[in-house]
Amino acid sequence: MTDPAPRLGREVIAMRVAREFRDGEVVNLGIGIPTLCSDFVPHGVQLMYHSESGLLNCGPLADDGDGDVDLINAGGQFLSPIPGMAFFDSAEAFAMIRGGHVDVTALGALQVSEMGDLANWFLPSRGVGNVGGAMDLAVGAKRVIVAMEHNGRDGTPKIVPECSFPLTGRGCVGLIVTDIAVIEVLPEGGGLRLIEHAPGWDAASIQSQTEAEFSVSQDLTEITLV
Amino acid sequence: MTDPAPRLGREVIAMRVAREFRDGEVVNLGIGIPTLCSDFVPHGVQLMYHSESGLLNCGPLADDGDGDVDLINAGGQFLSPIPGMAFFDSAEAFAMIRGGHVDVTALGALQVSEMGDLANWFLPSRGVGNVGGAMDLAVGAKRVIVAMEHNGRDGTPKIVPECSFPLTGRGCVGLIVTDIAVIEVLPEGGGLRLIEHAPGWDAASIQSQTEAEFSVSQDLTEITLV
Amino acid sequence: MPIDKTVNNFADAVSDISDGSVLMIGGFGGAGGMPHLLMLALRDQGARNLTIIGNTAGIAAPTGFGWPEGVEPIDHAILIENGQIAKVIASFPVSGSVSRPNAFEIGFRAGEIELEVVPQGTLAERMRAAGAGIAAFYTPTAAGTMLAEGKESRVFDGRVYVLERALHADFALIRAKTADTLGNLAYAGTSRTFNPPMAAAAMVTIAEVDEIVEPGGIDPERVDTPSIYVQRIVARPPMAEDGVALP
Amino acid sequence: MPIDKTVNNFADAVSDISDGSVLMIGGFGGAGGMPHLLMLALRDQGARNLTIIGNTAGIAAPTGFGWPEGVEPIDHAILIENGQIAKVIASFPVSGSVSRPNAFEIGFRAGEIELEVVPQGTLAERMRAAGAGIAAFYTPTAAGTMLAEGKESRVFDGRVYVLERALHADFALIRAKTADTLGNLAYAGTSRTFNPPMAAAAMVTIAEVDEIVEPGGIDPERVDTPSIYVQRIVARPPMAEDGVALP
Repeated sequence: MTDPAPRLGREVIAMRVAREFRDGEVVNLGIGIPTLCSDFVPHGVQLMYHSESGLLNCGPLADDGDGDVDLINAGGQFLSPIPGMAFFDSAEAFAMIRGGHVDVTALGALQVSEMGDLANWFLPSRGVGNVGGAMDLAVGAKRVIVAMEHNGRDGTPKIVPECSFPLTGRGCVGLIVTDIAVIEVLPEGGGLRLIEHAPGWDAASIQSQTEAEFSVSQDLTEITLV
Repeated sequence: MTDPAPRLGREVIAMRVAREFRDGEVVNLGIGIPTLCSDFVPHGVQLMYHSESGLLNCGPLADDGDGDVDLINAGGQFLSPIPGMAFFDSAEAFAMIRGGHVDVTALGALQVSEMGDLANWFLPSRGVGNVGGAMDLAVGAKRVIVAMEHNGRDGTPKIVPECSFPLTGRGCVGLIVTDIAVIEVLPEGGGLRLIEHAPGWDAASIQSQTEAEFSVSQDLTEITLV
Repeated sequence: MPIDKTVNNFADAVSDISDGSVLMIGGFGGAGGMPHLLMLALRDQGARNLTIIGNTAGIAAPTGFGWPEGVEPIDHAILIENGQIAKVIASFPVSGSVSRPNAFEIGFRAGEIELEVVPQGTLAERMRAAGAGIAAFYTPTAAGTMLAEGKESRVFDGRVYVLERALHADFALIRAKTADTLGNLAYAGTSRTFNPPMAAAAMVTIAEVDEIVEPGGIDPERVDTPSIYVQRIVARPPMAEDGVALP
Repeated sequence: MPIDKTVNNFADAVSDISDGSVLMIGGFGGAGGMPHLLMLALRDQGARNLTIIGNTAGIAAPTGFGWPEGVEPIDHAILIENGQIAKVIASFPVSGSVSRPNAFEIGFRAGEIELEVVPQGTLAERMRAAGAGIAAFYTPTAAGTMLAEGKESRVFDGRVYVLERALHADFALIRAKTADTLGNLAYAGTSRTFNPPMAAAAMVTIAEVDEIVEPGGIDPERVDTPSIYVQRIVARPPMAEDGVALP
């Protein structure tokens, strides 16, 4: 089925995710689209960034060539310092995550199920994968937002009744932001609910790209970025 | 039965215990006689003191009136600083103990059994007790030395076939230094062996003050302090 | 909004501690690292039926433990004497001397206060587990003793371990030397002790500090308790003004 | 004798690592916090059939992860390419890109190297447990996933947890910024990562440092790894003399 309208870009997905962050929250951004979110935090919202590399609070990415190997994020990118940082070791970095001290994390995904199961670390076709900190974030962050393209490169739906790829965590996802839709995962196995659509898309066209069935919010709106 | 000779003083017990410490060892000294050991460390032996108060390496007790409330030992006494100290929290202080990083501890005791069981924290007559760090040291230190008077104030033997007081740890004691004897606890439930006696005491007179039976070392000597 | 966790006075800092709350109270037992002014404020606030968790249950008054001579100790005893405490969880609850009981021991003997004794290392580790999302752990400490009674024991590699559960609290009242406005904390010397694991284990951590500085005022390598674990900070008034010469 | 844990050169520091040893290798994956010269010395020393434990299995060469541009990365890959590694325990063993496999992935696909994947937080916590005398702990991480298969699961307060065991090593090769001669260590920035828990988890910890100072040269409040966890320290030569411009 052809798309009724263009899909949103990665920056726009990041922009929409960034609207979820509340003033003062501790946020951990995964590799990929989530990393872009920090560029789009709404005015007046001050966040505290947490990184698995052993860091709380940091400045933006360092300018090219200005990198300090002793100041990196979890993706190995060089950061710039700001006043009020704290450094700590990996045991402490993950104590923070597992202990529920991180308010929200945004993660990429290979698949999300209608129960909020997340698969984002292992491609069976490769036979080996990097779990990194994804499983810890999946169980530990108070809120898990998935930021991803709605379909795989070959068009395969990534929102599914049940994940076929090995799981990262069960029932952990709270919100899915894609290039055509924003979908809530209702608590207690309540399934999925479409709350926002990309311009030119409606519930039916989104459902046609989605293997899992979702309900549609009475307040369904076009995706809100500001 | 009357004592055949005077019993040794607390300082002499501490002096004998201090002979057990090897150059470079990490040592944790309990409250009471063990605290005195630091005054009698042999020349040429450099120890690294560990304290449950969150301290590795420290100077001697502070002079009267010179105390800093932020530099105390586990007995609440004020210490003097030295170069090369490290401070840490209670979780880390006990990670060190439980994890086997402390080479030797000297502890007081109410009773020691012939299996090396230690009772030193709870007097049934009081009905409430302070366990403090004793149970952690009992299981965690690589070597546990008991420093105590051989008998209670009323003459009751403290080295017994089985402890009647609630235990601090099972099979943890390696050496018992008292005011009349030095007794090894043999590994694998091998029982007790007398290796040194106070001046004027012999195996028989020591046995008469000891409820548990002990074997006598072929190398039994007078207690060696230098 | 720039993050600023400063609360302006001690009364406000403890105002929402309700009857029946579970509190951790920082420090080792002496004057250092103990939140004296938060405890005074809690006494004045009056919440009752509290559970207090800490290394001691207030041993300084009868023993002088860790207090300078000539200074009247302030510790958990002021809450106990005020009838606010229903239960104590501690490793060193009573005075070292039978003949000089502390306020807790008097209340305990009178049947007014419940007690759970926990080995000091297990107490710290149970707090750390709570802060770190670990539900339970196997420790060798207390295996085969009366403090392991009723608990699961299990052998790993030929050694007996006891299963201990994470220990959470509603509030932690802790003490540090310096805070920045974000809530990063630095301690002084042996005053660290139980304060960091308590900060992590409690839902709401309130830190009494000697001074509050701007972000950047604490070396980021030297932050002992990162701000993620701290919800409120409150500065001690300069001693001269206050008239209370507390350490 | 005054305690001095200094070893004069890297070859001596790793000389007793025998075939079949279990090694932890510090760092997060990039240049920072990684013991480059200890790894080079171990390659030259030649011990084989090693198990290496770390966050990655050497991902810098194909990805440049955490390395300055234009500098040739040195990491676990040099040991793998030298045929010294039989098993890897890591959270992030392979390159982020299927089309740019690292030395480990090539060896793994060839069936030459065994792999145990462990979630990053569980990896750090298993090391901490080993150092702290905790035999095992219940973590929520990986519950219900293939990384929990074959492990005990258990419900606490309505949530599923997985039992994970302590992870010990014969040697830890770690990296710090500064050591004093007693073995106290201080790190720089995000280079701390796995180095402290590894130092505690290994029987013998060898720290590669930028500089060695006298006791007192590190602020006692600022010691990140206390000397109790460190057996040997060895200083990196000044870069200019060595000719190796390593970060």
